[in-house]
Amino acid sequence: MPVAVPIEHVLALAGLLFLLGLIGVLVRRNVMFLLMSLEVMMNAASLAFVAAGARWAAPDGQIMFMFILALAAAEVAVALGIVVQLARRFESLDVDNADEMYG
Amino acid sequence: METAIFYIAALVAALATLRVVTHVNASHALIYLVVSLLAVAVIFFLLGAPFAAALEVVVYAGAIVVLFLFVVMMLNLGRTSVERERGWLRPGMWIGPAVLAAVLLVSFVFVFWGTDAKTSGEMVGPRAVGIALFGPYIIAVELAGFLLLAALVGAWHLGRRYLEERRGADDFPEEDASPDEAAPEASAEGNA
Amino acid sequence: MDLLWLVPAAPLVGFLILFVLHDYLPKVVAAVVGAGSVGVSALAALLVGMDYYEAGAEPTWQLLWTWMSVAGFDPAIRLYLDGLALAMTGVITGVGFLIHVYATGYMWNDHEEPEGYARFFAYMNLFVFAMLMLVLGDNLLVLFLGWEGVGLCSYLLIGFYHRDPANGYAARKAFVVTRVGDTFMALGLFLMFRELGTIEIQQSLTLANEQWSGGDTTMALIIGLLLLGGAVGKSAQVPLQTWLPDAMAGPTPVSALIHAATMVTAGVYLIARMHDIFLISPEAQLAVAVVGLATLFIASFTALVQTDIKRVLAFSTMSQIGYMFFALGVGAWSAAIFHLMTHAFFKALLFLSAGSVILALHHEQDIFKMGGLWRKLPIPFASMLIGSICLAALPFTSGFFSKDVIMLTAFEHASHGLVFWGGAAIAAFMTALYTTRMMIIVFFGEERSEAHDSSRLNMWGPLLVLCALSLLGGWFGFGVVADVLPDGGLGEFSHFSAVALVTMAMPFLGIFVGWLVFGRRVIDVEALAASKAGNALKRFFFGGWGFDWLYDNAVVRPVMWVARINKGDIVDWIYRITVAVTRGAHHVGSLTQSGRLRWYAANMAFGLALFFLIVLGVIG
Amino acid sequence: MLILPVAVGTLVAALFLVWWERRLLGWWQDRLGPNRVGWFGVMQAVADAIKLLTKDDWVPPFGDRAFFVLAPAVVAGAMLMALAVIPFAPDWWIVDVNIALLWFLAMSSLAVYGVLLAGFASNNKYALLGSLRAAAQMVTYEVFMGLSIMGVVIHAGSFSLVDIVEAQDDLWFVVPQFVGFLIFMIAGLAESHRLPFDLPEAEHELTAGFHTEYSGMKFGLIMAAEYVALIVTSCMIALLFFGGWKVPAFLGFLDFLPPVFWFGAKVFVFINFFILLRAAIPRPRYDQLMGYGWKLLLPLSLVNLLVTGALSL
Repeated sequence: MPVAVPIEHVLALAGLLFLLGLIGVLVRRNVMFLLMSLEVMMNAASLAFVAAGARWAAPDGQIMFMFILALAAAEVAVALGIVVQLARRFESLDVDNADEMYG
Repeated sequence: METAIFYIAALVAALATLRVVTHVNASHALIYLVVSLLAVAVIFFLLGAPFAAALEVVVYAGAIVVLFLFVVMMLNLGRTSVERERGWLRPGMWIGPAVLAAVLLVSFVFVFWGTDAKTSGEMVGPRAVGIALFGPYIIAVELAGFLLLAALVGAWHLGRRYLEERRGADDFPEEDASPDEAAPEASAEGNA
Repeated sequence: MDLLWLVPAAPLVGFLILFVLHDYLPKVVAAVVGAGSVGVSALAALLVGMDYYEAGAEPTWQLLWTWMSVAGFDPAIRLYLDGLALAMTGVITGVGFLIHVYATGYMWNDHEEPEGYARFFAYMNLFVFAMLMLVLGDNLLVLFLGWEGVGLCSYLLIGFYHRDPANGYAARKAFVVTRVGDTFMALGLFLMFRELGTIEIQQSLTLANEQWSGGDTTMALIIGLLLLGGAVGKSAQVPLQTWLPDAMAGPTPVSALIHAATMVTAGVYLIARMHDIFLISPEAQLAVAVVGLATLFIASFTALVQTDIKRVLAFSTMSQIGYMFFALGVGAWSAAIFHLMTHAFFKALLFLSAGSVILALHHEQDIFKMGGLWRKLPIPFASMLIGSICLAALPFTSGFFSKDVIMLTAFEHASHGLVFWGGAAIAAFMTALYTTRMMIIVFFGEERSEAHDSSRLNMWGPLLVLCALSLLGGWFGFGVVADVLPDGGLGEFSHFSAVALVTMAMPFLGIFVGWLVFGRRVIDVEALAASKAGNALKRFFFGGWGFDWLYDNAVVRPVMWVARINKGDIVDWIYRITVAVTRGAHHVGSLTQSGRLRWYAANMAFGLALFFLIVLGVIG
Repeated sequence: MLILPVAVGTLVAALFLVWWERRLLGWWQDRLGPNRVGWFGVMQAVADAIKLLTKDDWVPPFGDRAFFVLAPAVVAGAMLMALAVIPFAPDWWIVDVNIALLWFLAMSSLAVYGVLLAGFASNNKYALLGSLRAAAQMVTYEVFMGLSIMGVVIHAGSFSLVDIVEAQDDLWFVVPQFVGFLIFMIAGLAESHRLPFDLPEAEHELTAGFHTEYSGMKFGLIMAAEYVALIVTSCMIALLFFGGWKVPAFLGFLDFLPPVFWFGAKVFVFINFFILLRAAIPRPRYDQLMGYGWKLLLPLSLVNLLVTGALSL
């Protein structure tokens, strides 16, 4: 069932997804979308890892994917807590409201 | 046939992701994100990583994005937020990041294009992953456990009510925590 | 023999339990754990000792585990048992157990530190553990670990009543002064390791004999003197003796265990353990004898004028350890260890009886506020009397056996026999004199205070056992230590000679003079002390021959002065400049910190793009 | 190519389960239940189906139309997809993948979306609350569900359901994995949000929870999905813990009956058991449900997993 596809196609897809996520991070002001874009980027990174693992038929790519998964879970747990606090404190989800910690 | 499925899934993933980034309605964007994740799961499966594919669905789509949706529903981002989102997204804003991303993508693809390498087309099942995970990567597993514990504690702390109450008290939240102010409150509660 | 590990392990477990749970343990449990762990240890030591002699008194090792292994340097945590270690272990666990039992009663209603019952026993157990590691360790590293461990416990227990800053000061003083000695010792150990390439004690001694014996003994002399420095610090000998009297700030069982019976004799143990070094270098050995004799002398005079009962005993301890050093110095190795043992018995007895007296008088320690107590406190009086006659070395008490051997060996010393013997004899006279003075002032004469003897079985029981040991220890004790160390020819002084007679007469003379002066008041001591010369002499003696004054002026004040004028800390300026520069740079850098997340992300992406383009050669 | 028979068969079975459940409940609660249409009221199910099909299919104008339509399809689709990996008898399965168990978990976690979207799209506070509850409840119990079956995976050494059934030749896994079985059953109940864990639709608190605004065939799909979930859960219990299609040892003399009969019999027993639970146990409070999960089931399933792992080393 697994297929042999050119690795550069998979990597190009990973790069495309990653950069779409990056555009999202740079453009969106809503913190929810920011986090979604981050998820997209992490997902793209794990795709690259899995592709690399599949290139050598090694489990390491999947293992890195699982660590990214754990990272994403941890990140989301904390980040969503912050989002809720942000929404309560500023009554808005604009991430630029939270720029008090400059300099 | 399977190769075709790969390219279809790739197309779906790319388009769905594009909609995630550009959509103004948070819940719709999330469903697109789920679609994107499912497409990536299909790609994982086709690359010979069934365990990763399953985890992608179970954990990513089934738990992490559900949390997103949960928060979106809790904050009730309805029509007003869609309007506000439209106001925040001026078309001109897309130009700079898009150019930047294009430069990155081009240089990125330029680096590895034409390597002629193919994925192995072999299945690496859960057993192999498990053995590697609890063999050479055991330290990383422990560290991931610590990370999750830290996230648990952090999320618990952030979710507590008092952070919100401090906001309401006055504009200088750090003074609120001083014990001499906390004491009368406690006694008032005791009287009540 | 397999039980050897249990000897140090039991107090360690006791310590851990008490230390971790000290707030949650009821007093009874703390007492049972605290004294019981040492009891288990003593029992194990007894069994180990019996095995040891059944197996033919051969030194044995027990490997617990390898401490670390770095580039061929792999010190092990390994226990080594020979006669010397066994004698020390017996003293530590046996006397230690009795003192622990006593302490369960002594500390019960402690009004100064009512919350500290479990903490007290935790420290005591830790001390016993560290001391056992010190004597059982087979390499210098473990020995040093135990050495510093007992120092730490000593510090903690001297400052046990930490609410009074004076006690904290005493603890600090003890810590710092012994640290001076420890530095010498550490240097000595380093030097040994460098010269001999091993840290295992037995191996290093063998190597030392091979390398230096008969040849150039300079290195042995240097190492010997450095080790002596360490021993002097720990055992409160001249010139590092000033901490011991102040150490009496701790609870009385602490004084009995640490500052009389065990820790302060660690120096004696160290020199005995390293005796090969001193045999190679006679100069170093002579230095040991001189230090011992000087301490013996100074301390016994000082003890004569003290007014605090515990300080009298402290100076007496100092002088008795001086005896041991002196014995080591004149080559009476076994006698030194023998005296260590008997001294542990009777000095622990003295301290514990003094503790009972103090407790009965509600923590009154001034002997001139006591008096006529023999009727009211019969048990402390009897036990203190027994301790005193042992201390004064009346014939057939334990002190007599050990001290006699030392003095007769000294007389036969090759070069300075007469001087050594004479000095020691005078000190023996002084010992009897100050002991008599103390006994008479404390227990006879008119009553000056109210006393309530409230001691229970767990307090007078140990006293009773120690009485028996003090009286009878001399009869069997020598057999325990006789073959430990190579001196040969001990016990051959049985021939009756004038020297032996004079030696034996000295304590009687001292007691008689003491009785005349303090009992019958043939000489008016007060008047003598009030006279100008007498007063000066008294103050000189009272202050411990001016050592404290000397150190105060020579070390403490200059250091304080330097510290005061260097309040701003000149060296710190370098770091302050660094800080200022960093801070300025930070201010510049912080201008880029807008606090806007997307701004940072954009910068990152921009940098990444720039980097890619440069790597690919598109720009730059 | 069993896809069509299985899908249709399951939906029909779900339809008749509605009638069966009502009959059973009636019997247990000392009342009659549906008994008018057809023999013993069998045709009541058909009548209900006709009613649902012909009813006005109303979409609330204030809600999110796309999601409102999508939600029932997701709920039912996910459950039907889960059926794909279930082996009914030797060689009677739609597909046997080596991660069948994970597929089941994946599908049950996707089913959350249906409930969430249904509640969210209705734009109604009862529906919203119901779907919030559903999301938390299902995400929570998914954890224990996954953990509880890992013991079985350790015993069988495979994620394939066929392998797992084959591994139960000597001993049903319910014996060594009794704790796992209990946890899986409770978690399965919560996952299919049936009584007593039907807090997302608790009718006396939230009207009808996440499907308050639904009617017609969309409601029918949601209902059907619930019964399909019940069937799937019972199938999984039979497969994972009770030897699938294998003949019970104490009924060895009956082994001339086909394997699919035994599978069906076991599934039927569990379905009846779940219906009995509905009749027997009251609904807990929401915080009780969550606390019960995190404070009791999570440690229990972790201990079970640890012990199983340690014993099988």
